Amino acid sequence: MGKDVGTWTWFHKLASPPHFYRIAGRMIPWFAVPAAILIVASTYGGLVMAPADYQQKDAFRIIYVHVPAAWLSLMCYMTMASAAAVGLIWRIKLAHALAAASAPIGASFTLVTLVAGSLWGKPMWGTWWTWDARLTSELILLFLYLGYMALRSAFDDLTRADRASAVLALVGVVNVPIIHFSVVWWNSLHQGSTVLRKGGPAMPAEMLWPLLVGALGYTFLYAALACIRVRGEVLIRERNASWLKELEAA
Amino acid sequence: MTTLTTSLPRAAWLVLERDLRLAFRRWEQVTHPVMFFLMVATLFPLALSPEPALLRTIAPGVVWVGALLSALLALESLFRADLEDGTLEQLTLSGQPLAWLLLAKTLAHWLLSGLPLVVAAPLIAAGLAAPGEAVGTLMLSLALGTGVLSFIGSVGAALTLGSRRGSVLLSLLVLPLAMPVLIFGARATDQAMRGEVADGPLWLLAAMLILSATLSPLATAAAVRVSLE
Amino acid sequence: MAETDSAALEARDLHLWRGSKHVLRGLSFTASAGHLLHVRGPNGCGKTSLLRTLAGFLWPEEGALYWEGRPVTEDRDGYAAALAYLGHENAMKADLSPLENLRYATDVRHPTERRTIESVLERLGVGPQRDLPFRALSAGQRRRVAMARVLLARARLWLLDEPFTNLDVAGVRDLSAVVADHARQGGIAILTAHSELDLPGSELRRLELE
Amino acid sequence: MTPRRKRLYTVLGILGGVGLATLVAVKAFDNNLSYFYDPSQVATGKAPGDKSFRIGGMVTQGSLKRTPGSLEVSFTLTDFANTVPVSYTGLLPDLFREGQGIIAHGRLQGGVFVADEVLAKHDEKYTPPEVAKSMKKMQPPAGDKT
Repeated sequence: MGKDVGTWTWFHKLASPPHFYRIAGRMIPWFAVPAAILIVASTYGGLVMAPADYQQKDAFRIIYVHVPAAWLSLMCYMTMASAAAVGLIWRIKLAHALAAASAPIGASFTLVTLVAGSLWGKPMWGTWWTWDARLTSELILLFLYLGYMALRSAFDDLTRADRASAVLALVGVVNVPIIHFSVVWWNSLHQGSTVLRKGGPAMPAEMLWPLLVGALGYTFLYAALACIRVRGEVLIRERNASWLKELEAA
Repeated sequence: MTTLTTSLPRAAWLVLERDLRLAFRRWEQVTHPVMFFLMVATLFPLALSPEPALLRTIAPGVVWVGALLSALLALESLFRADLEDGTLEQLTLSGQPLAWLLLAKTLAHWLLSGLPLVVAAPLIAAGLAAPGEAVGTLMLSLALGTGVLSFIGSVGAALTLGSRRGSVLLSLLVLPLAMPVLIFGARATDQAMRGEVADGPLWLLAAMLILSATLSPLATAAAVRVSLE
Repeated sequence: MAETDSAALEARDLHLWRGSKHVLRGLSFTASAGHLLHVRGPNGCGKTSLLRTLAGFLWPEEGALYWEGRPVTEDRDGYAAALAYLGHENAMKADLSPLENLRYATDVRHPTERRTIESVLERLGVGPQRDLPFRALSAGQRRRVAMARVLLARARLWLLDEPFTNLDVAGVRDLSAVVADHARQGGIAILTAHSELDLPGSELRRLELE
Repeated sequence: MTPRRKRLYTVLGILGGVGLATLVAVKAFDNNLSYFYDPSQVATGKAPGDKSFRIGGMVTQGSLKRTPGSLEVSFTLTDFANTVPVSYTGLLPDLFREGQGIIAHGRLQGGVFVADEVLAKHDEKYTPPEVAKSMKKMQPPAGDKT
């Protein structure tokens, strides 16, 4: 990997812990500020500006939390698994750090999705919880996150925790579609996808834009949280490195 | 460079044969999970009601949850002893592709822990008042399903080898991944008990078996190498 | 058994961390045909870690290992086929006899006749125990059987971690003779031992770890 | 075996295994995998008579009848080809109304589907009230088959 210097220099420079630590630190406000603005805008647009749904009335407004969180719960898993694959194949510590940092964030988004969906389900479906396909697969996704985190915490040695949990994340990626498909076939009550569907979103613009802005805001939020957490992971991994001692002294 | 003269199938067979021979020296590995399976199935009539109509309704679920838990229980022993006496290290140094040897080892594990569950299933079916016609489908679905469980479980067993709390952690990792097997296995059994042809779920179980047999040895090999670090 | 060429095993600037401990700090050495390398140092200095790194279980964070001029990461199975490793554990199943254990361990690499295994067991002084369950053997006898596995592996590179543990005086003498023989036939042996080694007629070199 | 050949065989093995698994899975889809039954399947006797299952369909306009003084309701479910009578005792969910898609869980008793649970299934379309009003004027039943 290191032989092809020309192509890989930038990559290795970015992947070097001290460099990344500095860059990530500088990036946090660039992610956090847009995240705050976008989420506030989406909340205002969703709660105040958008009209109520003709059937669900105001209860539908919970989608402005529920749907972005659901997207992010999947996106976090994909990021985690891709980072794990990179870390496993090229033995890049920073990729493992990103995977480790993404898991709790993704688990939180999954939990938010489930709780928000449950709050919506009681008035609309008439039940807090039902064994519907999407609900069940989201729940299993939460279990996968928890399993990943449990496996990490079972190792004393970080290198082994990194590599073992990376294998698990990849096994999970193969299984996520299978699990999703099997529960869909098993029992489906949840509505289809609103935005990503054949023939364009089934939603008027004034309802749709706060949703999309919210999704973007949540993505920025994830990026900001990931930066903070990866910096933490880098500190743990590099606690004996000389650049950290210099940083402390300065 | 030194070359090996033992062919790959022969090497895989040797791994399989050794585990079978070991099991014949020590029967607990084979008998304990089956006993557990039978006892779990006994709990349900005691906890619910011995009424045949009710038992017939819950039978597919009971058999499959019991099989899942027993398979999980047996997984603990898949690599643990080999890690402790050093033979797992030697397996990775045999010069043969590790994934193949682990495929053979997982197959041996299925023969010793999955197959007995399949054989014991008719007993439980009778105890739960399941109709006789359904027993064939039940056994076939269990044979395919426990195979998938062995393959998925081998990854989990290898991953938890190097960790402190082995067995509970193993369940946490394997159970979410095993849910599709439970869904289709119980569905096949259910359909067969209603006198329907259960081709659909059985084919799906077969597809899962092929997929897990293809991919899981690679993941298991990676996990074993991590555990030896 | 082996063609003679230069520098069969070469370690270049190995760095290894175990947790927060920097175990190997830029270790370099070469070992060629006929060389015996005695790794020495106080407890906890990383002797076992070094041997496990050479066997390919541990990956050095920096530096690389070359076998016959090529990085071992290029063909790990090929490298594994060229080496035999004796760890702290004997890698024998307690419920199987030495003969069965050795057959499984060796046949995976190359078919071996029963007579060959028996003669190696004789040579290491555990011929009479060949059909007993391994668990019935004494600690010293178990170590000898484990050494028989190394001998039967027909590997050029031997990595022996404390091979003399639990051996009596005669055992140490027998084993030393086997290792010296291996070197004379163009093999390489890298071993750790607390005591001084007495290996007649072979080129013994020392590697001190602090 | 050289490492390069080994890699080739590994990749071929994975492709072969995944391909075969896909073929077998496709074979599974040739069979009826459904858990759900729609009113037509129930009307033609494809649904199990002795076991509970789920039925999904649209509540027929004008079919809802409440028994005074109790929580008992009855209505018919349609998929626009066949209808099945349903009876249910209990509170109906907010979204339950005629012309709306629902899912009921229960069993068949003498041609009537006796539900023990009724869930409103809401579609993926979100519409402001005034739009819905005008849509209703233009085309009867607003719901669709999702």
